[in-house]
Amino acid sequence: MSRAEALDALAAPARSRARQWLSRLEGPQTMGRGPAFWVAMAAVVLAAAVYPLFSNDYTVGNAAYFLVWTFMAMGLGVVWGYCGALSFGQTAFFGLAGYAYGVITINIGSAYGLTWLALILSVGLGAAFALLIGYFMFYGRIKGVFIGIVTLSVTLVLETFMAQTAGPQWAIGTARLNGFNGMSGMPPLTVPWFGGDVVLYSGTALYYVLLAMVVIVYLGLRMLLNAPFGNVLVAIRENPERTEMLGYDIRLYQMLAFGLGGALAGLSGALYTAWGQYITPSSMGLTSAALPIVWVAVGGRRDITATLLGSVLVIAGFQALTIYGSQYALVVMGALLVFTVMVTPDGVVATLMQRLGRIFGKAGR
Amino acid sequence: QDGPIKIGVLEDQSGDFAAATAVKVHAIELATKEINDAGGIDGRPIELVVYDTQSDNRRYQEFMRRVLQQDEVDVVFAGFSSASREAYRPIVNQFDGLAFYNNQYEGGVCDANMIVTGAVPEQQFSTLIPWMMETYGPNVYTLAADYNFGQISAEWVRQIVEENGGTMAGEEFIPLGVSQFSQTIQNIQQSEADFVVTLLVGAAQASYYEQANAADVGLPMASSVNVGQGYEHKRFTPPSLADMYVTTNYIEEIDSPASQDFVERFRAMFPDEPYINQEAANSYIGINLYKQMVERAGSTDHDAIRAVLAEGDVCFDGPSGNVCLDPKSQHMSHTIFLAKVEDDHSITFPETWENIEPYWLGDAGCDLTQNDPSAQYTPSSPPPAP
Amino acid sequence: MNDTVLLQTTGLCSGYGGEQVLQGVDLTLNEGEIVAVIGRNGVGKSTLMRTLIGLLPASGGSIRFGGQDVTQDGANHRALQGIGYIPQGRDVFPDLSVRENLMVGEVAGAGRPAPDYDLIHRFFPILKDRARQRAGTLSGGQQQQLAIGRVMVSHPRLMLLDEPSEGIQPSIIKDISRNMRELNAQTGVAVLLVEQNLDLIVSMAQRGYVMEKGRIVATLGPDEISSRDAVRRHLTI
Amino acid sequence: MTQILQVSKLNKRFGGVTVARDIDFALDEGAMHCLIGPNGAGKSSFFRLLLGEHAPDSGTITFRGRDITPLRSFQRIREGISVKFQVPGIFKALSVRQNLQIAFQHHLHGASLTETVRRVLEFTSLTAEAATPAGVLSHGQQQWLEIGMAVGVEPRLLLLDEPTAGMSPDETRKTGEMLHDLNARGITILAVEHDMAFVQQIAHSVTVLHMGAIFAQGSIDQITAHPGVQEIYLGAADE
Amino acid sequence: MEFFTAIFSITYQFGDAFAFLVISCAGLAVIFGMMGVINLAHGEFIMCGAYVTAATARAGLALPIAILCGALAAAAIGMVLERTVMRHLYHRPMDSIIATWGISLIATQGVLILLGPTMQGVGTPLGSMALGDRSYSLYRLVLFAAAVGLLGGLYLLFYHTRFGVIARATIQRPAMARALGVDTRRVYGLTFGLGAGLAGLAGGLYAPTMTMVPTMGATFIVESFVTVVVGGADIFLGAAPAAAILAIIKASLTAWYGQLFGQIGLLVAVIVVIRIMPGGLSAVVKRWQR
Ligand SMILES: Nc1ncnc2c1ncn2[C@@H]1O[C@H](COP(=O)(O)OP(=O)(O)OP(=O)(O)O)[C@@H](O)[C@H]1O
Ligand SMILES: Nc1ncnc2c1ncn2[C@@H]1O[C@H](COP(=O)(O)OP(=O)(O)OP(=O)(O)O)[C@@H](O)[C@H]1O
Ligand SMILES: NC(N)=O
Ligand SMILES: [Mg+2]
Ligand SMILES: [Mg+2]
Repeated sequence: MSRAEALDALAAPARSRARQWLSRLEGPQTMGRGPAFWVAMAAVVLAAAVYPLFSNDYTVGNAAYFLVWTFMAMGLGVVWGYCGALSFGQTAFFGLAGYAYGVITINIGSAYGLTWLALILSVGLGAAFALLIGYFMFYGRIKGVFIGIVTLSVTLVLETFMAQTAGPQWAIGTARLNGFNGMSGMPPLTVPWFGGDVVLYSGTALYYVLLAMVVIVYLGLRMLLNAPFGNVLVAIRENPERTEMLGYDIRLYQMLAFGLGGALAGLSGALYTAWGQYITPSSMGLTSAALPIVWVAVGGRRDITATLLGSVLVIAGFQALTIYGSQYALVVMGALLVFTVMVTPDGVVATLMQRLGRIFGKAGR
Repeated sequence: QDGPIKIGVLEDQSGDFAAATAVKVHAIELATKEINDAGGIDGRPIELVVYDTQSDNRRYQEFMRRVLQQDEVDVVFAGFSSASREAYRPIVNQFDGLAFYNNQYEGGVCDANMIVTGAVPEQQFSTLIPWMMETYGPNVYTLAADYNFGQISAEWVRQIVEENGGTMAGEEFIPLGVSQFSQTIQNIQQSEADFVVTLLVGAAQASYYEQANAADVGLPMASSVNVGQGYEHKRFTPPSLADMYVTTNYIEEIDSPASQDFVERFRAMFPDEPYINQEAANSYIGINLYKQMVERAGSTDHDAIRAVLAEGDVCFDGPSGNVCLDPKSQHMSHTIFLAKVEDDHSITFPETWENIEPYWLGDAGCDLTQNDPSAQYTPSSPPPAP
Repeated sequence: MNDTVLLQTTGLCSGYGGEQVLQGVDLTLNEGEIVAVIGRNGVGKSTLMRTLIGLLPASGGSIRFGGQDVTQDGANHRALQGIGYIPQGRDVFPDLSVRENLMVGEVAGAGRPAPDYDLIHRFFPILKDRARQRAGTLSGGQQQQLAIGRVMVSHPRLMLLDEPSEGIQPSIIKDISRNMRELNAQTGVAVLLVEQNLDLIVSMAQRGYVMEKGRIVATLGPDEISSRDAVRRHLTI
Repeated sequence: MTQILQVSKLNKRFGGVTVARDIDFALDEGAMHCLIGPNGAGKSSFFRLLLGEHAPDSGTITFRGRDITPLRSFQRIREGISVKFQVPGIFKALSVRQNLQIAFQHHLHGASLTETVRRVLEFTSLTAEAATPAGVLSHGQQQWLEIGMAVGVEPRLLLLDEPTAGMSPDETRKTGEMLHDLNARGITILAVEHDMAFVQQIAHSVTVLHMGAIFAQGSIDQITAHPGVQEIYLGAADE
Repeated sequence: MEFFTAIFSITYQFGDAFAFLVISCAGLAVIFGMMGVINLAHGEFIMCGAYVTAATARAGLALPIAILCGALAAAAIGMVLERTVMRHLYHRPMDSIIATWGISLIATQGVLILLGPTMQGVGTPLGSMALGDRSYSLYRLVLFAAAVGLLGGLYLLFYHTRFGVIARATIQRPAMARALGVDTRRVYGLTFGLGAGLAGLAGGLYAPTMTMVPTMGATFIVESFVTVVVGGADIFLGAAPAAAILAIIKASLTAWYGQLFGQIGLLVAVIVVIRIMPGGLSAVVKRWQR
């Protein structure tokens, strides 16, 4: 065997492993397959990439803001839509990571790209906390609506507690938690660059970073959901007892899915704090906690693409309504929710995708 | 330039705080109409860009960006709760905008991009608490909303009580949204309090008054927020708010010609307005002060406007009398009225304090004519010594 | 037994969503008759039953019951007119007690004689012994007995019996067969029976229809239906 | 011959109902055994105890020499048990193919997974329905799918709770042949059944359960002739 | 005497917390427990009941009659909503969350637009009673009595009447219930109406003690939800003990450590109770029953 051949042989399993993962971009758990779908997808990404050239800084920054929330939505999509556990408290992980980003960056500063370290640590903290809650719930045989109430309670406890941390005694290092008024003054994400750091204030640069992250997370989730892991999650959603009787440790799977959801909510939280240099306890309150559920349900929770597109649609739509709807905004919002739920039980985007027919159909049924 | 002058307005016209803030938007509309009818600011009409922030801090962030970046307004009038102010303040700083916060609050914001027309503790508590102690006795029970506003206000009350030789009979903090007060009522009854300072925020907490009355607590009450903002005396059945004393820089019952004229003009434009509260007056005053500063500066440029402010004579004769902006803190002086709620919920004014300066920040070391820390200070965390 | 027609379907079609399962079913059942419908898995026997009770809308054809056209009536109206339905898989109310399950059965008996619990308990003693147990924790066979008892309470004129033998111990299958015949003799209730169990078909039915792919493809007279071999032949086509 | 399963002194009560009373039971490796008994005798409950869905009040369960009583359900399954429930426990919203994939992917991957799924589809006559959501199958088809999910992975012990319920005599016979086939490949089979013809077809030996306790044990002929069994279970010989 | 007043005070606080939990959760318990619908507009039915009560009371009706009007108005609106919206969402509990959230937005903002940001309330009747150095609102004792009466009434209705059995059957297996002659639409309508009416009753009972604003329902919502869920699937065996446990925890924490701990303690207790009893309290109660 020549050297090259030997190397080839070594590389082969890796390559086939890679090919296997790539093949999982399509599968029974996700809508959309075939060249037509991917061309459409690429077109959407391309459009998203070039549109800042034709727009102003505010609009792009605002679009970046929409993207910030999509991670939490996709995370909830996994936990609720795929794994069947309705979490009413993704905002707990969102808020925790948001505060963590603030506390860490205020303490260690933003030089040398340390903000990215802070981002990673915050997301890790969100994930760890979610795993802990997940362990507590799933290994404690908590299920169904009880999961919603436990998670809601967790997020409300955090909110109520953080709201009263106004005094100077509530500080971590040099970072004052600052109670209900919220914490501010943390640096945005910065990229170390020759001749001075690039500061990612809300704007075009941040937008591109977020867009790239959304694409990566979306594709990653597609692969994960079509992998055996995703199959088991769906099986648990459909019939947990039977799934266990097929030899799966469903508690472990549920906990891992929950941890993933927590990590993604944490990513949103840290990015939100970095975007606006501000985080507040009300981001863990009842209204905030209900919003992700609305986004995901309206878009379509059983499909990650629908969740992603749907949440952007709803967030942008609600904001537009608030801008143009004056005092009727909330009424119209409410009416739209009732209407969409009645007309499209599977979610607006999911229903649209089904209508659009074959290219969006699920692969490999 | 001579296009219109654009004023962004971000106020909670729906949600939790709507009861107290919807009227602020109307006050701004009234001032705008009057100014425009009289030829505008320096000949330029005012154009309002109004967004409903829905009592949601997130909306403040979204819309503050929008008015500054997209609508490119010259100035923003924004915010009811201190939390909302803190949500938008980093953004105002980031884009170097100018914002008016027309709301009474816990004080301490030292930020060159902010102008505050609302009353602050040295105006509301330094008057109210000594008067109450003298009238009813030295033992004070504070009941405050459990967040920055309530905690910092309570800190002020405590300090003033101690300075005046009184004692705190009790201090209790209530999480926002709590509406049941049976235990609190018993705590108060069990204490030796001579009067109760109520710093309750939001509609839910206001339920305290009805419940305390039903349990026959019977103690006089003092407040810096209630009545003057949320007109609880109009909403509750007499005599639940009887013996409530409030220091406010304006409410519609004030009987001066300027006040009555203001009320008349207001009701002519908004006949159904439930109540004209102090923040409505502050918002109205704010626009007029801004008009004056722009006219004197000859532009809407912030540096030019702050140069005018630094002269120290930016004053206005408004519904509550003459008020002036303090260059060091960019807060406003006020005539403070002590409003007493009678058994039938009518209002009397046992006392008035003319022209109280917002002196605390300046004394503590905030001087925006010299530097801009963009921070908020409290008695227990004052500005760093220079 | 008389020859008055109790139930008659003509060209009955129905299905799920776009998929049509019943492709025009014609069958007749006289007052007091016990008639079996047999056929392989998935040919549409249960679909027929659901359409007859009204849980599935007919997409074509008509159903006449007791001389009236009931095609457009809701299931609850048909139940009130005297059709009792014992579904495949039993569908007892799992969180209600046995007693409460029977109480729900009384609804359809409005306007008919009071429930004869003695008779029901004589046929199915377990329903008396376990009156307070949650129905969801009954064994499969016990649930089947409850499902039959629940319909008996309302004195129906016709019972739709979908695979009652499924999961039932041999002696109770015999009991069911005997009880149903006795009930039929006593009260004149007619029975439309879907079955695959040879013993039950042979011992109970007086006549039969063979179903295939949503259609009736053959009828079995009294002689054929009581011959195991003839029935078996039809079940294995 | 070694014993694959040993149950000793197994007890379980639900309130006033005893579902297992001092059950001592053993199964030889490679056996094909039937469990019969009146409705409510505790047959399904016995399965649930074996599978760890219910915890016994007392007693032990040994599988292939290992005490599995403290193990959780999924761990017992991984020891090589596989089950078909009385009430089909399929994933109704998922396609037939996905149901099978989920059942097998634990043991099989890639091409062998695909091949096994194809084989089982064919075997259960569900090839045409592969892409159909399992919930819309007819009752009997659901039973087949459930059987397919249980047998596809070639377990060491196969538990079948009323595999032929709702099947026509023809299909019942086919199922019996399939079980013989599996058994010939070394799989031990324990089946609960009410269809005596089927029991006759497959069982080497039979255990009768009554009121949670073992009532009789023996060959099929011994059992059918047993007057007690006739009395509680089979009914009078003929009418 | 000192001892007696202290005991009375503790009992009063517990009763007060208990009454609040029970009264505010009853309507939710019916709608969630019976129909599986998670009704996020529960608070707005409460608001509706309170508004109608206040309006009719100020128009001159005696308070008890005004409260009844409030309950009936909420029930009527509930039945209309059931006809138009909820009917399409049974057995889609997740969608019912979204729809009822939408309804709640419409109701809150609609009332704000139509009736303004606040409304004048009615005073608390019955006055107070003094005991030792403390005095107590008598109306709060009425609330406690109402809570106990409500629980008893609901228990009888659902467990000892045919309507209850039929309603529970309908919720569990609607198609089967229909096949047994039950007019399931009517059952759904009545059950939802009953739940909405109970929420309205809660609003009416608490109207004299609270601020009247369109968002007032929000103060009830968290506590009523946790009570219902801790109670577990069987609401009537669950809600009463759940309310009692949560009330003890809340009242004692509030008394010893203040409102913040009362608030947080309640939520933490919820988490702990659910962890100890994953099926909710009613599962445990049921096990005892056997
Ligand atoms: N809910 C449903 N939705 C869609 N299709 C269904 C549904 N129920 C049954 N079908 C389909 O209709 C056909 C007939 O089913 P049906 O249940 O009537 O069969 P059956 O003759 O009763 O069979 P079995 O003997 O197995 O019970 C089957 O092909 C099945 O896949
Ligand atoms: N969770 C439970 N709570 C109370 N009783 C139960 C429970 N589960 C089962 N039982 C009772 O235990 C007995 C045995 O039930 P099981 O389902 O094991 O019977 P089976 O032998 O499988 O009967 P079948 O042949 O009818 O399926 C029955 O009387 C049943 O009512
Ligand atoms: N400024 C206030 N009341 O928060
Ligand atoms: Mg069938
Ligand atoms: Mg069984």
